Amino acid sequence: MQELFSQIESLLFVSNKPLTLKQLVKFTDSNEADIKQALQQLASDRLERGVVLLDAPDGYQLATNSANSEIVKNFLNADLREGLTEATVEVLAIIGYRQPISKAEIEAIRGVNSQYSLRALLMRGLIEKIPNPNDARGSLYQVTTEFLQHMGITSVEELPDFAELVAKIQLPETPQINSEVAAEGLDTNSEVAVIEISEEDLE
Amino acid sequence: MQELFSQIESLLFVSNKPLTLKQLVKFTDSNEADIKQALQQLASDRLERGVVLLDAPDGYQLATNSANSEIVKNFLNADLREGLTEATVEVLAIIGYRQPISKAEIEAIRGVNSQYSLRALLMRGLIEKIPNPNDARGSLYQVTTEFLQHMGITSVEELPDFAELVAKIQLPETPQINSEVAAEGLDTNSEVAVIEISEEDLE
Amino acid sequence: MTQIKIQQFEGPLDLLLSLIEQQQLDITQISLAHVTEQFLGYVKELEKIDATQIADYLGIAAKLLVIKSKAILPSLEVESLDEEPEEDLTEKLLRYKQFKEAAKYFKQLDARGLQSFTRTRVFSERINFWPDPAVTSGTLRTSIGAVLDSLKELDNLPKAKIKEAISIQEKIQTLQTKLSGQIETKMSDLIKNAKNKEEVIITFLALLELIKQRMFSVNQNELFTDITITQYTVSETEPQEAEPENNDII
Repeated sequence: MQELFSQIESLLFVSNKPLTLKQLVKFTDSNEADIKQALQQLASDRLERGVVLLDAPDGYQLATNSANSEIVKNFLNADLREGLTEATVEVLAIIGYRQPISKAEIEAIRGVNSQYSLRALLMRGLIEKIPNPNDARGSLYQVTTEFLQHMGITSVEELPDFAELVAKIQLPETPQINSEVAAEGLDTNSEVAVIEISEEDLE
Repeated sequence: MQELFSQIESLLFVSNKPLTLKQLVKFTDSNEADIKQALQQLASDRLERGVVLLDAPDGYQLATNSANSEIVKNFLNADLREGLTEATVEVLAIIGYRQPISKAEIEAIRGVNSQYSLRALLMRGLIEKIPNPNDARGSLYQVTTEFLQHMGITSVEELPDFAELVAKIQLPETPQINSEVAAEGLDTNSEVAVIEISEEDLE
Repeated sequence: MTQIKIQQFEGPLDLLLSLIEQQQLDITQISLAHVTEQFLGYVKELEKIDATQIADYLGIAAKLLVIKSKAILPSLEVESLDEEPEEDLTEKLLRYKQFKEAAKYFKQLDARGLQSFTRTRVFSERINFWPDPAVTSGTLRTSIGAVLDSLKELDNLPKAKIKEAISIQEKIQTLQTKLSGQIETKMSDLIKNAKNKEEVIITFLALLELIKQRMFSVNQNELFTDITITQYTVSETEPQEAEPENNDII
């Protein structure tokens, strides 16, 4: 087990991109269950360390601890990734909590065409498109390790529970519009009087 | 101390070259004695791990544990010899038909982040990076002479339908926000009746 | 009147939410009916500056008008023609609000500026050459063709949206012409050939517009009976006093 742990760490270290479970199975010649266990250990071991394990749908990847963001940035003489716009952060939140999710579902939640936000997020590598298993022509969107790097977290599991986060926004019973309200809206002096509605209609 | 330890590990991780004590002092803003102690701890911590700390004459460096060299070699070989993915072929095609081209332009055309594909193509010697004459910090990409030879041509202009296709590759624009597009199809005299209904109508 | 700045909203639901919250209302059908006019006013402004967005807003505008109309004509059964029951607008709004809350949290994460970095492997051995034997110039030709196709699609998107908005307007005008040619029209006749719910709503909207313009009046004798649309005559229930001028008439 210690050996597998070491092998996985070596592979993650030399890989230029996230590694999937399938790839790890192939190159370590071990079974999925053992690899998952080793990855779990690796992730918890590293939490306070300089190098952490990122765990996103596109795979596993080693990265610097986001607590050291400033120092690493200065060393690399790099800029931090640009901040997100309102529209993209909205789309990202929906994907983060509902992934994998289709464009249609995202648009149903937002009530607005989201093509350009999705494109912007894809271009920045914060999300990726995967085939929809239930629809040969459709796609689903999910977040990437690049997203975790940007947000400075190691997994979406680190995000607060959605239900708790939005606890103050409850879906209440929808009150029916009653006749009182309808009547209130009908002022005989207003133009709408041309619509002849009998008394019964309002009761 | 734990913090310094983490910082040093982060810096060693992202550095492609050995780091000297002097560099570590500079970027962590700590004293030599503390850094040495942290490095010692790091070295002993990592002894059995997949990534070890090397203490070479020219500095400190993280590297894969030599015990895993066989697995690492297999992985790197496969990375180089496997067939190119559809995405990577797409990036290669865009570079071939529109070189020299920047990463941002490639991504604007594809609508998808292309860092992994570019890395794979560079690694395999199919494309190369050249300085961008218009941007001191940026680079442009072009296919290598070896790759042209491999395809049996001497220049990209010999690619199929080159002239016709090159003319068609336009960088997509973001949608127009002003009224220019709107005016094209919308006669201002035929306003949407929906929005002509005023408050009084319904109350 | 609260002035609303154009284009500061992430779509019609965002606009509705802020209209409701501005007035410190809860998200209910009644609140929606209450802010309908302001919503429509915004859409009117939006249409002038960005017609590509208008289709999304028109869809919600139609829903709002149905809610508002039901307050006046409780017997109105627009939704009965739905193929599938549609999610209630209040519920939709609340769900959107939940995700806005989640987005706020994401924004905070983003604003911390705490990011991770990965490493890029570099090679000590300079340029080696590992082509993929399957990739030929023909492969590149096919691949660039696919890229060009998707670029074309992207290019056509805003135009398609404008077309959609225009078609809604055209339907409204067609209907206007049709109604003007007849003395009396039954509501049921107007909607019996409707292909989808959208068309029914548009029919109803157009009707409201015509009533407003004093071109027609609407009569419903009993609850749940058909609505009859007739050319407007002054002698009906209209009070004789002068009404405030309505300058909106086209």
